[in-house]
Amino acid sequence: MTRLFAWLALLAGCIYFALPLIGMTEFSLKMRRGVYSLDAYRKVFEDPSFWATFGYSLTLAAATIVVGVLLVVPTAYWVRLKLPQARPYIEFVTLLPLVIPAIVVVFGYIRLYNTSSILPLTGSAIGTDFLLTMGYTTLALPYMYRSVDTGLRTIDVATLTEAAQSLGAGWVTILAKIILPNVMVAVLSGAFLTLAIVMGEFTMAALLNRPAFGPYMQLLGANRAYEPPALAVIAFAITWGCMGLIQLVTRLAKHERAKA
Amino acid sequence: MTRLFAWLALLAGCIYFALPLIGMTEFSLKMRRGVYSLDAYRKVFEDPSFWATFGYSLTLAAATIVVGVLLVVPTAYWVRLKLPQARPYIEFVTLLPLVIPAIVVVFGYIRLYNTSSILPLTGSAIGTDFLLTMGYTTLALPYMYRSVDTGLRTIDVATLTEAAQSLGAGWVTILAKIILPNVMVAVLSGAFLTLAIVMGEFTMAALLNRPAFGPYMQLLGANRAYEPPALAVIAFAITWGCMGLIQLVTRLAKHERAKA
Amino acid sequence: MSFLNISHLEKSFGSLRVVKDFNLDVEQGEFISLLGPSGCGKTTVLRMVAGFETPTTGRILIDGQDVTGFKPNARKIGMMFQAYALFPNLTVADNVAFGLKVNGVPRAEREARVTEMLKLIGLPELGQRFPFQLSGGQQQRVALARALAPSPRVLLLDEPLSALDAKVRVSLRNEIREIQRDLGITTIFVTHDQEEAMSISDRIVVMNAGIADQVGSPFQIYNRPTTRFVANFVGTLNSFEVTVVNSTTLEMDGQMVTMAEPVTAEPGSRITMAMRPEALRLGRADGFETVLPAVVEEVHFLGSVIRVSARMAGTAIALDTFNRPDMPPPSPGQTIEIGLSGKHAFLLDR
Amino acid sequence: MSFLNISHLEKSFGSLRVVKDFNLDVEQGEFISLLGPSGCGKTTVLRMVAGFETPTTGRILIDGQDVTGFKPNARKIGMMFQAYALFPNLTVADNVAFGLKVNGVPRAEREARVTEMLKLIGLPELGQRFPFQLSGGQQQRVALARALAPSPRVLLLDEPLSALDAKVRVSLRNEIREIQRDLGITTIFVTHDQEEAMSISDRIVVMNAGIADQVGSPFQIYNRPTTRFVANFVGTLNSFEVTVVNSTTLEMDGQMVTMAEPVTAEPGSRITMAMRPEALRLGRADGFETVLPAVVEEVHFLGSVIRVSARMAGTAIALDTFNRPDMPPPSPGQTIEIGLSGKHAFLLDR
Repeated sequence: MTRLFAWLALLAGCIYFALPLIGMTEFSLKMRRGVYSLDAYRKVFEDPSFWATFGYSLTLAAATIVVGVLLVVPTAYWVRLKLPQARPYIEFVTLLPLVIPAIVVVFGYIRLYNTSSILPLTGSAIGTDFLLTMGYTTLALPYMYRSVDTGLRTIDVATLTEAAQSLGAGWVTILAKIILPNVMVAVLSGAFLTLAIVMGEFTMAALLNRPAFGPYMQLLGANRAYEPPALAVIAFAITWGCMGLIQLVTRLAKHERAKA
Repeated sequence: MTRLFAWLALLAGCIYFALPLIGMTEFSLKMRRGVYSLDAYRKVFEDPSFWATFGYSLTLAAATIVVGVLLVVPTAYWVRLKLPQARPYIEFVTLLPLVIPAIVVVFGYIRLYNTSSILPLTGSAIGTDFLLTMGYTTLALPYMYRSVDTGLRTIDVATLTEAAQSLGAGWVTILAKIILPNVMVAVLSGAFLTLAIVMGEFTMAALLNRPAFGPYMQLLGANRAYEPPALAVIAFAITWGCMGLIQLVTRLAKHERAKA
Repeated sequence: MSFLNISHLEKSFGSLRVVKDFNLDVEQGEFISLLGPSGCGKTTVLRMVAGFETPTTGRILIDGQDVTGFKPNARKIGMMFQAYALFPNLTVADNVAFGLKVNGVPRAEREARVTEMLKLIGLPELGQRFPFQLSGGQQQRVALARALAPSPRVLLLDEPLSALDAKVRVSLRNEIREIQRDLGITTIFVTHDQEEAMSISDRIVVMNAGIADQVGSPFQIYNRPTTRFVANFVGTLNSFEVTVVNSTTLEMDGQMVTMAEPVTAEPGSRITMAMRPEALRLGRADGFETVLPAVVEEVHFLGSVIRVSARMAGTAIALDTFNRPDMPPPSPGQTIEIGLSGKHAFLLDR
Repeated sequence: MSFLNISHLEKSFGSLRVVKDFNLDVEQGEFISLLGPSGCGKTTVLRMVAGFETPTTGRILIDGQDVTGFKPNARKIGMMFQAYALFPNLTVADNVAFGLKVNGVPRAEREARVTEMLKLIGLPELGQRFPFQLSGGQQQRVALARALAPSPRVLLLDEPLSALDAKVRVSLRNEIREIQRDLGITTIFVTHDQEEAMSISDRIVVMNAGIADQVGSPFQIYNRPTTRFVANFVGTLNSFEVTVVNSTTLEMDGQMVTMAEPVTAEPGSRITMAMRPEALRLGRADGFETVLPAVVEEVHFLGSVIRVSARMAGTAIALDTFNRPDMPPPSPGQTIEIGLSGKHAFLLDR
C-alpha cells in the first residue's frame, strides 16, 4: 500500500513537470489556425534580436564560468584541507546569494558604481557587462561551490595531498595533477548549471539594462502569443541538450577507465 | 605562499559580498541630507503595502513548505530505501526547476489554466494563489529535496528500517518515530531556504499578477531612491534572523541530547 | 522436531543462485554460526529467516509454525546488525523500549523490562544517554538489549562484531555468548571470522558458494573437516604429498608415518595428508615418532604462540609453538628437527 | 650514530601535550613498530617524521641531516597510509611513477623502475588498471610500490593494514616485512594491534599517553615488560597476589613458587606475580613444580589454541593449550589441575 503511494507520488511529480511543458509545446505549434505548424519557431529564428541576445548571454555565461571556477576550486580545496572548522561558515557565505534577492545585489551595485561614484562602472557598456558577470557569479556561486565541494567529498583530500607531498610534489603539481582531474566532472556540472542560470536570468540584466536573453524572452512574452512558448521550448531543448552532454562526458570518462 | 593566496581569495570573497551590503546600508541611512537617519526605514514601515505584500508572501511561503515536505520526505525516503538505482533520475527531476526558467513554468500555467481552459484557475484569486504555490513548490524543490536527501544520508536508512521492522514496527511507525525525527533539522533548513526563495521571488508573482513582496520591492525600486535599499536591508535582516534561528534550533537539539 | 527448521531453502537474484538447497535444524537454546567467505550466502540465509528476503523456494519453521510468508514485523525475532542500527533520535532506554512499545506493553512493565535489560548488558546507568555518546562496543551491547527486550523466539546476529576493535571484539563475543547461555535463546550468528565462530558456537555451518559444506561442533569442523574447502578455510593447514605403503602406513620423504585410522587408498598411490600447525613439534618428544629435518624461513612472534614458517620435505610448512620466556625462538636460516605423529594427521580428498 | 635519530621530540596541540620527550635511535634497515592504544601519540610521532606536523621542540635527523625544518616534499621519505591514498585519476603504473615524475626522472628509467616495482609487489600485469578496479589488499600493495619507487631513505607506514580483512591483513604484513628485508629499508610502522607489531618488528616502541614506555624486541616486550601498562597492553596476563617467603620463594594460596630471579621485596610483604596464559599447564608435567586445583568456567576453541578460563586460588585465570585431535578440551564446571613454574613468572611493580 505504501509502495503504491510512493509510486503515485513519483508519478504525480513527473506529471507536475511534464504537463506545463506538453501544454506549452502543443500551444506553440498552433500558430497557423487549425493545423500544427512550426511557424512560431521559424519566426523566432528569423528574429535577429533572438540571435543577438542569445549570443550575448552565452558570452557572459562563459565569462561567469571562468571566474567561478577560478574562485571556487582553490577555495573549496583549501577549506577542506586546512580550515575544516571554517566549512560551515564558507557554506553559509556561498548560500547567501540564495537569500539575498538579486534585486538587492543589483541595487547595491548601482548605488556603488553609478556614474557619479569613484568607479563609474555603469557608465560604460563594458563596465556594466563586468558588473553583470560579477552578479551572475554571485548567483551561480551556491551551485558551483556545492558541486565542487561534493566532488571533493568523493576523494580523501587530506590523504591524497599528503601522499603527493611525501612523493615530493609541490602545491601547483598537487592542484593541477591530482585535485582538478578528480573534480572535473563536478566542475563541468557546476558550469552547466551556471550556464542554465545565466541564460534564464531576468532581473539583473533588466535592471542593468543589458540586451540579455532573459529580458528578450519577457519582452516577447508580453507582446506576442505564440512565439514565447516556442522560445521556452527552444530554451528547454538547449538546456536538456547540455545536460545530456554532461551525462555523456561522465559516462565516457567512466568507460575510458573501465576499458583501460 | 599558497596559503597567503587562499586567505586573500577568502578575503576577496567576503568583500565581494560585504561591500554591496555596506554600501547599500550606508546609502539607506542618508535620506535626510547630511546626517545619518532611519527615515527611510520609518517610511517603509509606514507603508501599508509593505505589510500587505509581506504577509501575503509569508502565507504563501508557509503553504509552499507544507506541500514541499509532504511531497519530498516520503519520496526521498522511499527512493533511498527501495529504489536506490532510481536516485540519479529523481535527482535529475528535482534539478529541473533550476534549468527551466521560472518564466517557462508560468507561461505553461497561464496557457494551461487560463479562463477559457477546462480548469480556469487563473480566473479566481484563490486559484491563482494555488497556481503560485505550486510554482513556488517547483522552485523550492531542488533545495528541499537536496536538504532532506542529505539529512537521510547521515543515517543508515536501510538498517534503521530493518531494525524497526524486526522489533515489530509497521511503516507508519517507522516514518513517524524514526525517519522524520532524524531528518527534522534537514527539513527545517529546507523550509528556511524555501521561505527565503518565496520572499524574494519576482518573476512568477509579477506574471501571475499577485500582490507579493518581490514585485513590491521592484516597484519601490523603480520609483523611490532611499526606501529600496532600506527594504533590502530589512529583507536581509529577516533572512539572517531566520538563519540564526535555524542554527539555534540545531544547537539546542544537540545540546538537549548532550545534556540528557 | 527441532525448534527452528529450515528445509530446502533456495534464493536466486536474477540468474544468480546465492543459496542452494539449504537445510538446517536448530535445537532450542542452541548457538549456531554460519561461517564462510563473503558472498557465500550466509547473510542471505539469515535475512530470509528474518523476513527481509523472500525465499525462491523452501520453508522456514519456528517452533512448528511456518513463517515463510510472514512479514518481518510479524515473526517475533530479534536481530542485531553490523553497526549504526540504534535509533539516533532515541535514548538508550527508549531504544531498548521500542519493541515493547510497538507491541503495546504497558508503561510500568516496559520500564521494569528496560531496567532489567540494561542490567543484563552491564550498562545500568546509561539509559538516558544517546547512542552517539556511547563507544562502539557499548552501542552493540545496547543493540543486543534492544533485540532481546521483546523476548524474541530466535536471536539473529549479522556480524555484530565486525566494526569493533580487536580487544573489544573478543570481550564482547564472550559476553554475548554468556548472555545467550543464561537466557537459553536460540541464536544464529553470521560471521566470516573463523576464530570468532569456533570460539562461541555450539555448532558451525561452514558455507561455500551457497551450499552448506559441513555442519558440526567447532572441534569436529577443525579436526575432522569433510571437504578441502572447510579444511583450508578453518584454520591453517599443512598438506604433504605422501605415498601409501599399506593400510596403516604412509611414506613421507623416506620416513614412515603410522596413521590412527585405516587408509583406504591403494598401496603405491599418492595422496594428500594434512596436519594443523600445532600438530608439528619443535624437536623430538615422546609420542611424535616421525622426525624430519627442516630449515626455518620466518619466525612470527604472535604473543602466546610463536609461528615458525619452515621448509620440510620440500614443502613450506607452518608450525605453532608456545612462547617460553627461558627459551628464545629459533632464527631464520637455522636447521631444526620437527616431530610429528600420524595420530594428529588426516587425509584430504581430491 | 644511528641512521634515524629522534631526540627530545615534543608536540602540543593547544594545552594538550600529545608527545612527551620522545627519543629513538633507528639503525639502517631496522623495522621499528610504534605500538599503543589510540590517542597515545604514535601517529603524531610518525607525522612529525614525515613533516606533516611541526614538532613543538626536539630534533629529527635522517642519515646525519637535520630535517626538522624541512617541508614534507623535501625529506625523501616514503609513506603508506591507512587507505584510499592512491590517486584515483591515475592508473596503477602512473601512481607508482608519480614520485619519479615529480623528481624529474627521465621516461625510460621511470618505466623500467615502475615495471620493477610492480614485479616486486607481485602485480606485474595490473599497471594499466585504475585503483577502483583493485581489491583493498592490491591497492595497499600498489601504495607500497609507489612509496618505494623513488628509493626513499625511510619508509613510514601509518596503520596500512587496518582497513583490510583478517586473512589479507596477515598475508600482507608478512609480504611487507619480506620486501622491507630484501630492500634493507629503514622502516617505522604504526599500529594499535599488538599481534601485528610483535609478528613483524625488529624492535617495538610501546607508547602510552605520549611517552615511550618501553623499547625492545618483541621477545623482550612480551616476556620482560618493564611497566604494568606494557604487561597488560601486550598479550593477556594472569596476575596473582602472593606473599614473599624469602629471596627466591613466594607463597601462593598455600603452595610454594620458586622464582628464577631473586625477589627484592621484604619477606612477608604482598606482591603481584604475573604469568602469561601459555605458562600455565593443563595437568602435571616435568618442570612445572607447583600444582593447584582450578574450576573451568569457559572454554574457547580458537583453532590451534584452546583458551580455558578458570578460577584458581580465588583468581580468574586464562590458560592456553594446543588443540589435540585425540583429546577434546575440558568442559565448563570440571575441576582440573594446573601446573606452573616460577621460571615463567615475572613480578609487577605497583
